[in-house]
Amino acid sequence: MAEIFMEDVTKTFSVNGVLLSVLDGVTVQVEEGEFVSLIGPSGCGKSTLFNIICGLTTPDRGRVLLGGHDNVPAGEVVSYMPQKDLLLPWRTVLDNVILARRAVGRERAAVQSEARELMPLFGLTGFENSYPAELSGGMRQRAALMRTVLARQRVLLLDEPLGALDAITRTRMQQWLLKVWNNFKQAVFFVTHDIDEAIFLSDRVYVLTSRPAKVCLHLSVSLPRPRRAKLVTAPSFLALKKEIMRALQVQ
Amino acid sequence: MAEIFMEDVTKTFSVNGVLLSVLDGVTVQVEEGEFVSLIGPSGCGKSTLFNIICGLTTPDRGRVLLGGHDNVPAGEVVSYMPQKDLLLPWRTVLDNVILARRAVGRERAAVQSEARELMPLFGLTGFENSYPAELSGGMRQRAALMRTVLARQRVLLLDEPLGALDAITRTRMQQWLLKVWNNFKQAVFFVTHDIDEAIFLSDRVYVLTSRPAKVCLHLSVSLPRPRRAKLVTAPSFLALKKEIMRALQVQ
Amino acid sequence: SPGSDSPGNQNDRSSAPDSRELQPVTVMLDWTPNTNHTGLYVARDKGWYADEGLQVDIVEPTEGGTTQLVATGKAQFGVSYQEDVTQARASDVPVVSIAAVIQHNTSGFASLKDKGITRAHQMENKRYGGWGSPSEEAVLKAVMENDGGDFGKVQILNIGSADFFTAVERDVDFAWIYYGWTGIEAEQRGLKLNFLELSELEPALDYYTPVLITSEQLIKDNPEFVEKFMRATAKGYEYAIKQPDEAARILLKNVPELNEQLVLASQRYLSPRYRDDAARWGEQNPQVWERYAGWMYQHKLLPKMIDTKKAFTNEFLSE
Amino acid sequence: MSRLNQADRPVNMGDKLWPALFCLLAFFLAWEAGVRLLDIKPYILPALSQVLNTLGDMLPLLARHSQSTLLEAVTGLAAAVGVALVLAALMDLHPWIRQGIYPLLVVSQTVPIISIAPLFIIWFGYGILPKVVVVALVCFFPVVVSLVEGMQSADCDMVNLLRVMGYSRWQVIRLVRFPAALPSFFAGLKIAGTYSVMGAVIGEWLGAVNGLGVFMTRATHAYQLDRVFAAILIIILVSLLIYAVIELLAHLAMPWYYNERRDD
Amino acid sequence: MSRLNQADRPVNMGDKLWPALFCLLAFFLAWEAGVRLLDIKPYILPALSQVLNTLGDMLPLLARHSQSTLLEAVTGLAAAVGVALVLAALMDLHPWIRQGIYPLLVVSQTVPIISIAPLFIIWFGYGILPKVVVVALVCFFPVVVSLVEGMQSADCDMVNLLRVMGYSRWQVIRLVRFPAALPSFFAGLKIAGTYSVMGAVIGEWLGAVNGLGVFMTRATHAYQLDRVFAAILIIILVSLLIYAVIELLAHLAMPWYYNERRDD
Ligand SMILES: Nc1ncnc2c1ncn2[C@@H]1O[C@H](COP(=O)(O)OP(=O)(O)OP(=O)(O)O)[C@@H](O)[C@H]1O
Ligand SMILES: Nc1ncnc2c1ncn2[C@@H]1O[C@H](COP(=O)(O)OP(=O)(O)OP(=O)(O)O)[C@@H](O)[C@H]1O
Ligand SMILES: [Mg+2]
Ligand SMILES: [Mg+2]
Repeated sequence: MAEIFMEDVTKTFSVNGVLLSVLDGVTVQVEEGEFVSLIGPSGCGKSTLFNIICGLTTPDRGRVLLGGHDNVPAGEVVSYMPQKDLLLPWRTVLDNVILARRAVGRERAAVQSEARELMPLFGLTGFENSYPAELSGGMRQRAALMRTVLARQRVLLLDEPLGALDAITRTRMQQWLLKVWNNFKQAVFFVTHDIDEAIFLSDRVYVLTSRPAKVCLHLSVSLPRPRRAKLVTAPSFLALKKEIMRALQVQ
Repeated sequence: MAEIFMEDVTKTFSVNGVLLSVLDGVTVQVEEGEFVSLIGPSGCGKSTLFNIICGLTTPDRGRVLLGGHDNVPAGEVVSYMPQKDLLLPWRTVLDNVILARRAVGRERAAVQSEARELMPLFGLTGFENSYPAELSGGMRQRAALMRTVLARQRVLLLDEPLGALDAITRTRMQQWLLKVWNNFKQAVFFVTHDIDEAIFLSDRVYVLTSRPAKVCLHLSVSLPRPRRAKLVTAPSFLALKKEIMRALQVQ
Repeated sequence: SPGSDSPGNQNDRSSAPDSRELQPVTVMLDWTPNTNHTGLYVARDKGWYADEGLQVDIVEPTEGGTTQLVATGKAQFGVSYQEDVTQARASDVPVVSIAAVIQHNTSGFASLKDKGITRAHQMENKRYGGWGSPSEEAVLKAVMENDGGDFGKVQILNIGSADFFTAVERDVDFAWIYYGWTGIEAEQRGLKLNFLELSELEPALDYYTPVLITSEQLIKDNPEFVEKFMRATAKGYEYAIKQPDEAARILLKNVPELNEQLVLASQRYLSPRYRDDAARWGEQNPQVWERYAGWMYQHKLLPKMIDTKKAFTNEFLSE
Repeated sequence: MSRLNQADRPVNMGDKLWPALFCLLAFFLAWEAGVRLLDIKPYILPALSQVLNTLGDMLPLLARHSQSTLLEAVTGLAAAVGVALVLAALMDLHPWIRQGIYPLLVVSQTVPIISIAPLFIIWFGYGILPKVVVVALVCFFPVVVSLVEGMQSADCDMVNLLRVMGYSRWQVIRLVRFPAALPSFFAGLKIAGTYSVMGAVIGEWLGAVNGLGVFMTRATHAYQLDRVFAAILIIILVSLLIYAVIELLAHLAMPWYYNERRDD
Repeated sequence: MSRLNQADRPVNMGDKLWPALFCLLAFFLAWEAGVRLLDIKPYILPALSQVLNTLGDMLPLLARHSQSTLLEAVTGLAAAVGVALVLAALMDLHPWIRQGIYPLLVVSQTVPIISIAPLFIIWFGYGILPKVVVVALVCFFPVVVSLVEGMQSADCDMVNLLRVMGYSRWQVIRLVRFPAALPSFFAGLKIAGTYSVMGAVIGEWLGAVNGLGVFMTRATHAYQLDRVFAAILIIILVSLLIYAVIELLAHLAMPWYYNERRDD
């Protein structure tokens, strides 16, 4: 049974009376423990798709099943990391990362000690009591990811988690992300603009067209894991990259 | 004679009494009509280097020659496009792009008609009288670049001009940038974090270490021009990419 | 006739009185224009100031600023009252009273009939609404003790800018009013008041209020000017004494914001009281000045005793 | 890319007037009904209908007084802007000057104007000047604060860029710092404009011949509260008029600030 | 990543006090010298030295009056905050409510308080209440504006995120909207605090038994301008005291806002 199953999802916004067709019959699914990427041009509707999964937006048409069920509160199945890091500036890093876990009513002290243990993995040791404003961009992203992972839901929805980082930091963070994923075994649904990143991380990649978004390519990435950075120059990698570039018409 | 020649440039900032060594003996040069990229981790000192060329920061040590001369006003040799687009929000696109040219005292009407003719090349036709806030991110970058190009100086200093764009738009803009460069034949000194971008655009690439920045690799890119997007999957391209990745230690 | 020597001048004259020859004068009132000021408005309206070569501006005052402003010459004349002039002179503010607008003190303590304050000692255990004058407490003390009352049992409240009627609406039992204005308004409203006139409670308190003042400097430098002003002003008040209704209408014409009924009734009350028992309007009796200043000094309201002869003068009154 | 300075945008009063008009109507109804039902005496709180009646009757007189007050308010506002420009330019010169002057300006706002009223007359006489000074005193503070903050909000890098292009120091002030300060300046000016009429009325209360302040004092002392309230309505209207004019000027001066972002 | 809300940060009065003290000293010197050289009469403008002398002499009396005034100012400020919280919460419920109330609040600021003073007395008597009301009227506007703007500045996406996590509507208000409004709230409170003492003095001027306003009225009527100015100095000091306390509270309530960004 798929963790996330969306069928024929369609959404049109109306802005000041003007209709804006954003999603046009999108069908995607994410299986247990799988890493799936979604790639598409800016403004095509990727964040809207995530909002639909989370129940923040209702689709005009189509079906959304979470863990095989209709109508479950999204928060019980998915853990969402939006495009911005959205750390609460008035809470310390420690209090931020336990936010999702506290929502389900866990005891504070227990959650805190659990978070403390994971600080090294997320490279935040020593910053437990710092406020977000005191962190670098990369550290903020790691804290936001930690908050998402710590929710311990079956699926992580990551909306361009590395988008704000420079290319070099980003490459390092990709490898680290795979390590974290390996550790927690949650399914990941991952939005990105970056072709290399999508292939490097994923088991499968969906490519969307520009607005209104349709799935124009669905690709399995059968590259072996664990993956190292130099994989991006491997011929098998490049074949996939060419295919995606063609689908996105950037040649 | 090199358009830009910097030798052994060293710079240390003092922030609240704490010394921050940023540049440590950097030597680079840009020849006439050449496209040269500078790649380095975030915060290593790339913008500082550009500021030194522009005369906004004075180096602690080292020599800077513009057009072979010491002590010429930077504005007479280089045209600078900073990391942010810095369009004046209160001026229309047309009035923004002629800003640099007007500084040297050209007549307004003449400069405006010159700019109007170039609008199609920069994809801004129909937006001459729009304000920057009405433009998309990509259009703003193109307008900022147009302002820089229109200054008609012998060297363009471009500080991450495509950094704010998503990966797909960015790939398209790279090709377009090469077209513009081909049109105007000015030398370009280009800062980026993106290895693909640096190789794809340049004749030569300087790779900097993290702070304090030193040149750790100097690479000639002898790939044939004109270059197409699919070049990034060519073996000769990948060889260069691996070399830079090794220098940046992201493997 | 004067000014007929040049044809240009004549032209001007035919269209309007030649204002260029008129000397500007500023009179600063003590309060909003009211029937105390009728004479000033009449004199201006009838052109009697212009006849003396004066162009008079009547300005409404700053809170407590009139005396200082007259002393510094920012206004040539002002409306004040004897207590204020005495205080001012004791603080070396060089102003001089040049006319008593009303011969006897028409102010006193007013309260609603049902409070039952018909004698001064009944003010005990009542709440008094004051306005921040330094002498209030002494006056209350004196009049109560004259009547065998205990001043210590009065609660004093500063009612600031609020008027008598709003004040007595809930928090105040009695207040100090001018009968000629507030008392008349109460009559108009059909409100029954007990009114204890100050002059009857304590003879020393039958002082002049209001008075016209000017500065020592002006009297020294230009007595003719003061004389001209006073000649016209006296004419104005004489007219108001003889023709209360006409005078009231002139006031209303100049200050249309006022309440017509109130002004008419007030004027009828006040007109006979301007001159009252005096030989001429404006007359000031040295005894009144001496008596009141002495009283104030006794009650420690003055830092030093003043020379009352310098505080007022009758020399600018006509005849 | 988000709208420039979006966070700074003042709440736009002209956006949707209906809810405000509705609330206003409700308030008026409550007033009228309250006075009638509770049988409140007219010298304590006159009914709205009575106030409007009086307003109609007194319109010519009120119009005359309003003219003086409006003149004082506008002149005072202009003076405030002038003073604010000079002060802001001074404070922009060096952080030390700003740190020296700014706290004193804040402190000056704590002094109740009424307590130094006689000084004003002595210094400035009875003409329009003391009222203009009071209006300027009430109004210059929001303008100067918004100007200083607006000029500080100018992007340093923008300034640097134009310097590299070869523009002179003064050209850069004209091209960058001044326009960058405009949105904030107009926000401050709107606040100042709202207070300017009240300032003029207080100024008139210090001593005057004409004006709504004089009208109100006289009406108060003649126990005619309906006239006082009629004057208050006029004060509100005149204030709104000034506000609207400033809003219009802002739109004319900063089309770039009000234009909507178009999608490409 | 730049400092959160950097543009909103109020100019910090405590940052560098030396330039301000220097300017203050210069002002005091000019005052003293001006009075002496121009031979200004003490009933027009007393010399600073005389004012300080009087201040020393009258200190016990002034202290007593200040107590009442301070009490009124602080109570009024607290009332203003209470009213502002309620109004801001109301306006946060629905944009229509905001659009309905907000313009009326702006309009209410144009009404000169002194002209409706009699109503105050009738409604609230002469106790501490009318002063508290005047202070609250003067102070609630900046607080409510800053609160509304602060709550609006809360990131919608942050709210959504917490909703998805499973937090309830009220928990989200407590966790996000309220803390997000704090910096703006304190900025408004500082402005309000600066005006609160002046408000109390105006309130006392409407009628009172005790307080700096009463002291000043009495001194004015007795031509003791040195006492008036001594009272003004006290008003300034008390205002600064309130400002400092608010600044302190802000630091305690928002450590995250004042902490400096560390480099990683
Ligand atoms: N609530 C909304 N109301 C109206 N239009 C909306 C709304 N949300 C999104 N849109 C519009 O829908 C389109 C798709 O937005 P969305 O944020 O899903 O794109 P995206 O693929 O996530 O883009 P990016 O890669 O830039 O994040 C955009 O044009 C956006 O303006
Ligand atoms: N004027 C200055 N004073 C003090 N420190 C500075 C100054 N300018 C830059 N720095 C510091 O110098 C370092 C290098 O800054 P610079 O902007 O040159 O980096 P960069 O390579 O351009 O980074 P990025 O890729 O993020 O743009 C940073 O740590 C920065 O904080
Ligand atoms: Mg998105
Ligand atoms: Mg940089």
